[in-house]
Amino acid sequence: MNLLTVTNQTWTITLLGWVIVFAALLFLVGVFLLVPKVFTWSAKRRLKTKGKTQVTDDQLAISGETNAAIATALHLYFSEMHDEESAVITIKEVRRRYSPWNSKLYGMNNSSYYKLRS
Amino acid sequence: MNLLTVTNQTWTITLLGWVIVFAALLFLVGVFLLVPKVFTWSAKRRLKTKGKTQVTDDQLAISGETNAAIATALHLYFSEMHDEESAVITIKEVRRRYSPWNSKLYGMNNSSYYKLRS
Amino acid sequence: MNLLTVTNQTWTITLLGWVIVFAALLFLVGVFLLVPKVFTWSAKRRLKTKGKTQVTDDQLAISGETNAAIATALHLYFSEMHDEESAVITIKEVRRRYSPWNSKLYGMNNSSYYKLRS
Amino acid sequence: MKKFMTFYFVLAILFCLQIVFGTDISAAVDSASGAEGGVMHGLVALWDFTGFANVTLGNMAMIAVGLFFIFLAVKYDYEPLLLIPIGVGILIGNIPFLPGYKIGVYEEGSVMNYLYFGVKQGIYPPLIFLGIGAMTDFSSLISNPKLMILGAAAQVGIFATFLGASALGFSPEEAGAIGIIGGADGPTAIFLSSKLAPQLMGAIAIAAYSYMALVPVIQPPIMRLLIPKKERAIKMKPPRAVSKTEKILFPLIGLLLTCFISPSALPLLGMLFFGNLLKESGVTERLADTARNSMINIVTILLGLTVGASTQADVFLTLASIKIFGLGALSFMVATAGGLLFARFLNVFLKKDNKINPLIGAAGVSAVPDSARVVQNEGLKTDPNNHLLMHAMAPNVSGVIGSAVAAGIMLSFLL
Amino acid sequence: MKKFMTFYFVLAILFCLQIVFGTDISAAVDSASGAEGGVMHGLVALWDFTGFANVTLGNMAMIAVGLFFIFLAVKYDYEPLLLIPIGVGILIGNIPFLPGYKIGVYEEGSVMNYLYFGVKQGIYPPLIFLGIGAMTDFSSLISNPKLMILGAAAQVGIFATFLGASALGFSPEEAGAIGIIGGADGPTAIFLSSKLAPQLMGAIAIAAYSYMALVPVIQPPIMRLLIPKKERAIKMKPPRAVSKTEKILFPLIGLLLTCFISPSALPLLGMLFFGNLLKESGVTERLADTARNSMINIVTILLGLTVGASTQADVFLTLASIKIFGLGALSFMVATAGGLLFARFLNVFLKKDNKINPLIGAAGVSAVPDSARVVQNEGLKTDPNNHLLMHAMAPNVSGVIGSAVAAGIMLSFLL
Amino acid sequence: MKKFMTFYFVLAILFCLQIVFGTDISAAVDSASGAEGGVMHGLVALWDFTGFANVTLGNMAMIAVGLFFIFLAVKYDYEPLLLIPIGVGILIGNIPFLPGYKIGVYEEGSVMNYLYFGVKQGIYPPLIFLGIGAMTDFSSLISNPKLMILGAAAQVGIFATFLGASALGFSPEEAGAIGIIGGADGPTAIFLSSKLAPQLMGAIAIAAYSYMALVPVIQPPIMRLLIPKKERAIKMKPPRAVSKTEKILFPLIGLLLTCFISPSALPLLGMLFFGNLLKESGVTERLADTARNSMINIVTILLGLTVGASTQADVFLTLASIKIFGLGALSFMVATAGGLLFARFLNVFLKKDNKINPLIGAAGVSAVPDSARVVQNEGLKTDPNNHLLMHAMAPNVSGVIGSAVAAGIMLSFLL
Ligand code: NA
Ligand code: NA
Ligand code: NA
Repeated sequence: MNLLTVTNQTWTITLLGWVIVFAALLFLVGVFLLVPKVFTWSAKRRLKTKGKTQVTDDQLAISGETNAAIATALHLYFSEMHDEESAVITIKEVRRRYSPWNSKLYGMNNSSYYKLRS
Repeated sequence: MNLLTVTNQTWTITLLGWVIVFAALLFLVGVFLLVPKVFTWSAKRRLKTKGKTQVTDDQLAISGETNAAIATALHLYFSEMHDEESAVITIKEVRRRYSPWNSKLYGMNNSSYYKLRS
Repeated sequence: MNLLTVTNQTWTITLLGWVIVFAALLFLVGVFLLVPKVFTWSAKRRLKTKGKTQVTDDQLAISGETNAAIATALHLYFSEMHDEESAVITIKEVRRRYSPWNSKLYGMNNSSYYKLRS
Repeated sequence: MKKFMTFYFVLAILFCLQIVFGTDISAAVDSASGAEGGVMHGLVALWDFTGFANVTLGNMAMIAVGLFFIFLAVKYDYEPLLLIPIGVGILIGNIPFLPGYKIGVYEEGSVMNYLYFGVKQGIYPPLIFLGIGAMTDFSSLISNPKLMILGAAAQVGIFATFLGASALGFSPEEAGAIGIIGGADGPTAIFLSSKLAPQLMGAIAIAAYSYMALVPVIQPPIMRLLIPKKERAIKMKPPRAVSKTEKILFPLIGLLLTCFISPSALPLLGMLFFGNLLKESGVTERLADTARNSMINIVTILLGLTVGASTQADVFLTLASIKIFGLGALSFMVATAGGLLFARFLNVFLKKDNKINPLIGAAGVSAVPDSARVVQNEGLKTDPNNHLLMHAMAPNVSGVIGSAVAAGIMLSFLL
Repeated sequence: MKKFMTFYFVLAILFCLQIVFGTDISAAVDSASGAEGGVMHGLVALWDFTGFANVTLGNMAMIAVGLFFIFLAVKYDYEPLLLIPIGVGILIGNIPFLPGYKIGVYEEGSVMNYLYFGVKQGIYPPLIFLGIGAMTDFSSLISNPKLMILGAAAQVGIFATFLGASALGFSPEEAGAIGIIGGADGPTAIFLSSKLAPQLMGAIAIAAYSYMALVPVIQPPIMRLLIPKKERAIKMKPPRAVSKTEKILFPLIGLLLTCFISPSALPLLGMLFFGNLLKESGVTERLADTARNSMINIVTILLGLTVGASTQADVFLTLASIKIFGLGALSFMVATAGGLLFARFLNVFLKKDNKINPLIGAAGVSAVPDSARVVQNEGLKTDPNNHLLMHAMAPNVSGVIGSAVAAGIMLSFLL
Repeated sequence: MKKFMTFYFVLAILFCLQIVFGTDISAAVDSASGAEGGVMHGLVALWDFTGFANVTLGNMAMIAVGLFFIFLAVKYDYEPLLLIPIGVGILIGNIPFLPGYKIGVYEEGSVMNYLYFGVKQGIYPPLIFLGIGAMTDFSSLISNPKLMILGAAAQVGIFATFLGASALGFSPEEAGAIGIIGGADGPTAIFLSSKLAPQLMGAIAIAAYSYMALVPVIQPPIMRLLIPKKERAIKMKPPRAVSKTEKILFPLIGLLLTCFISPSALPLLGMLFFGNLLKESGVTERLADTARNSMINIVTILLGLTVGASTQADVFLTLASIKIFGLGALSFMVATAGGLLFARFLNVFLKKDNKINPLIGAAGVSAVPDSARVVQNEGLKTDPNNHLLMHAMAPNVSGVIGSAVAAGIMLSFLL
């Protein structure tokens, strides 16, 4: 393996490619750094026109603590397990099996239901 | 826009087309005016052979009041809102997210379930 | 209908075909007669190495009685009927009807849910 | 932060220059850099490839339209299940690209083109109809069959638009496809236009869906104009109950009758009634459930997305499209008026206590169940105790059948 | 009301005249109206286009068959998930139309034709098998493997029918496709006939499904004839419990073994065992659930509908179809007898307390789980405490494997 | 029992002889039986057709690989939703068959070939992305946008591998396709390789998925090597809450921005953001639900199966495949290192209390959510109270966007 054998074009693609991936995501970063500022700014304006003169950023920001709580809950959720879900799957399994391709059993379900209704 | 420039054929399609749409639906109207009569007639016959001599239409028709009640319920249903459904969706959301394409998380769900069973 | 007119090739396919179907399933039979023996054997070995000297087949086999109970339950299940399921279907029916193709009704459901959350 | 904003600002200026003055950045750079080669050439090649280099005012306009559709759906909840896929489709279709790289919906071999196949060949609409059949309850129509005629009356919109489009110089096939906008039924419009005038399909579909979303805006004034207040207050008797047998017979008879009269409507009506039989038979709930949920959802996603993408600016932004939008608005109004007036006309023949409320004629345009809801609301405005929803559902669903029959007739005459 | 009836009456007479005497209404009108042109000509053109003008006695007969299928499904609950789609398909396929308008299932470019593609190329059956695999529990078979042989024995029906069909003058390919009816397995029949004898596919599929629906009628007499009452009362030991590992190994070993022996069965058996692995692995419940619900439902809808539609009278109503129906009935009987007799034969080699109840041999024809239920019922008639369902499931599911292997062998020999 | 074992033993020996010495059993039998004809010839013909006659060592090796994949999935729960379909696909693709009978995935007209169409034309990956979009929550990324850059940094793996593959003598197109393995994103790898180097698609896909399953093995040593313990203990502030409006704006802005920059990524990124809009808009829950359940499941089943089957030994077992596996391992390491080092580099510019934990850089390779979990675990090892999962999700999902953009750029340059 000799990188000297690699053509000019390959080097171009390599460098340029990575740069552009960066550029694309930097763009997104920029926009989403801007967006909340715009929101805050317009919210402030609205509040001001409604008569409030003193607005601090704290009033607008939602505490990250809630987030942290959710994150923990999610983590616990994903590492522990849902017994209810297992139960549901088990019941469904018993219920839904057997081929619809030649299924009197299925048919019976449906027909009983039908007889109950009619 | 000058309707005089429209060809003969166009006028034919226009008039004939509408007439035939009418005809098609009139056919259906006719049939479904007949169907309940046929039903009533055969039901009467059956009742008569069973010994009942006096049969009035009232005995056969189902009151429309039930219908009205259902209609109202449906209307209320569609204009009010189901909190339960929202709840269900919310729970499902939390449960089902994350890509099956590279999902240890999913896997964990499944495997725990699997371990519980085996 | 004269079986004499049937060519040699046809007879070959007929006989050979059936034989091979047998062979294929016999293979499977053989393997699945072996599999539990292998399991029992390896389980015995493991138990022995753990110090148990006396191992009977009974300790390893799971009673078929459980199976029989399940079978009966399944049979009852399929011949009786699930009122709950019918109920579920009925409710779902009321809920899910009406075209998503031009459905303000659906929309309303969704939007209320959305408004409740935001 | 500051730095970011400055950077964007410079970029934006460069970008506007290119659009407004047609300056070709890549050419400029190219000649400037000359023989420097390598990275600079690569950059230029790549710039030529980006959307920034190929964007046109048309693309920008269409992207704005797409965003507007999404805005309507999210903010005002106008037909979100349609407008969001279509809106995103418009964005995807109008992101500028160099042709030849299998990106666009019209380029053979592209992913979008494969998904578009179901639109182009008219496969998606029948599948949609299958799902609609599996979720529609035809009881109100069975219990009071004569209301079905209103669904025929409102189809005058289709034929009037056909006439108008012919007068505006469209070919008969094109006029037929444009006319179907008056049917107020998306899948039918796509199905017919894919057969008669594929080149207009995008415009016709967008027009149909736009006006369907605007039904609550278009119909009320016409209703108030054409129906005197006294008639708007007419109360109708609650419909009779419908037996299970009738419900099962309906799709079977409907299928045979309508398709014998208009065999070309078979793909649409056959599927509609098939879906309804799956629902009403009581023994195939499992299939009906899939038809009205995962199946219709999958098709809705693909259809909406690709119909939206088919509005690529270079194909879509033509004089014909503008005419189609004008004719579409007209056809919705004519259809509404047709339904309303025919309902009044029908009342002439009906006995005093059996008269229908002419408002429900407006529901004949189909646009299920929007127009039925509009009727309900107008009815409530006149008399807060007069619930017309149930009655309006009859012309509403028969409007679907009516426009599918009309589509079949158009095909018979024009294909 | 009266008026309506009179009107219909006149129409009906005109219509019957046309069918019975072959009067060509359109020609009559045409010559009569002469040069009047315009609307009259349009009307005639349209009349020519309607189903009324093109209907044949064959169409009417097939429509009656379709309605009968639907009636059976709704009223007697015979295989509704199959008979309703197929029944509606027969209606749709036999609504008469002028060719050339892309309506019929056999016309290239029509919607039905696109949906039919999955049948014609044998794509739907493997997807059905995937779903079946994901819903089938092979435990009973794993716990008592020797019962599997009964599933092989019953496949004698396939080969006997192959012989019979050859003797009746069908080509080897056609005979092979007809033979598979004896496999009592719908998807396998469609798969094989699509490859070997596409022109007979409709008749073969309809025959297979009809007789599968009639299993509760066909099998019991044969069972009573061939199995003495004493043997019918044999009680079998409850099957042993099966470990999770065995359940996971089964699809893997089954896949490798059967497909090594009969590689042409790969599309069917590969998918069947794949689906079963999705179910039994315990870690892909999500995929198994989709395979056995939305996926199989979608395919069932499309397959049933298009197979039904492929019975267009002009293609379907031939002498060959009648022969196929005769051979089909025969093959079901031979298959049942084969399973039963082999079960008795097997008992010769089994120890006293290990004997099998020969009735379960009848379940070897597959037709899951109908024939297993028939066995259960017959068993209960002899001894109300003898539950054979669980035992009968073993030959039942192995019958599916057996007929897929047989299909593979037919392909190897005849393709 | 004994008899069975003896029988198998003899068969096994015969079979081994054939493989090892290349003895042609059928030829032997053929010459031996000579003119005996009939059944013997039939048997020979059939033997030639079986897998036993056509098996190669390559097939056996690949079947072992397939079984190993399934074992990993079932036993260790490594990516079961991918490894089980792929594993079964490998089995199905390597069951030996005679060509010409429409069995193999590469034979035109076979069922597997039809299902493979979605892979070959790159249709499945965008549909997978639609489902992923509909299940991904981008909040963590919106709340702390600068972490997004880490997702760009890790894409160095792609370009380094591109360079390496070129140096190893692959053509530019092939090198591009191989490079994408470093993106650690299955659908993207399949999409790109199907366009640039279809002949290498199987190897690339298998390599990508194998290493993705091995992320918990590959990444930790590199993390410990490159990040000093002190930095591993950095605690990050909980991310701010994100408003619904921002969540709706994200897919729209993301779609427009990334696709303007890299239009070739449109099929992937367009679908990803479309799915996300369906989820976040709040008014199309119905469609989002189908997209992230039945739709993605169906596509996952078909894609996994056919990608697995595309590893037919005669196509797959080449020197190129081995090189690809080597390069793939390298690219995962380089990508991880790239993400980690860039995170440290970023910290230079950040204020004391705002520093990021460099470990989360490793999540930039995508492989959602595996690598994020690896980060979480490594974080917990250093400080049991430091939960990094939420923070790691940001580079994790931006890694998906990054590699799709990179794929688009590769297409622009090389197609
Ligand atoms: Na309409
Ligand atoms: Na069978
Ligand atoms: Na990546």
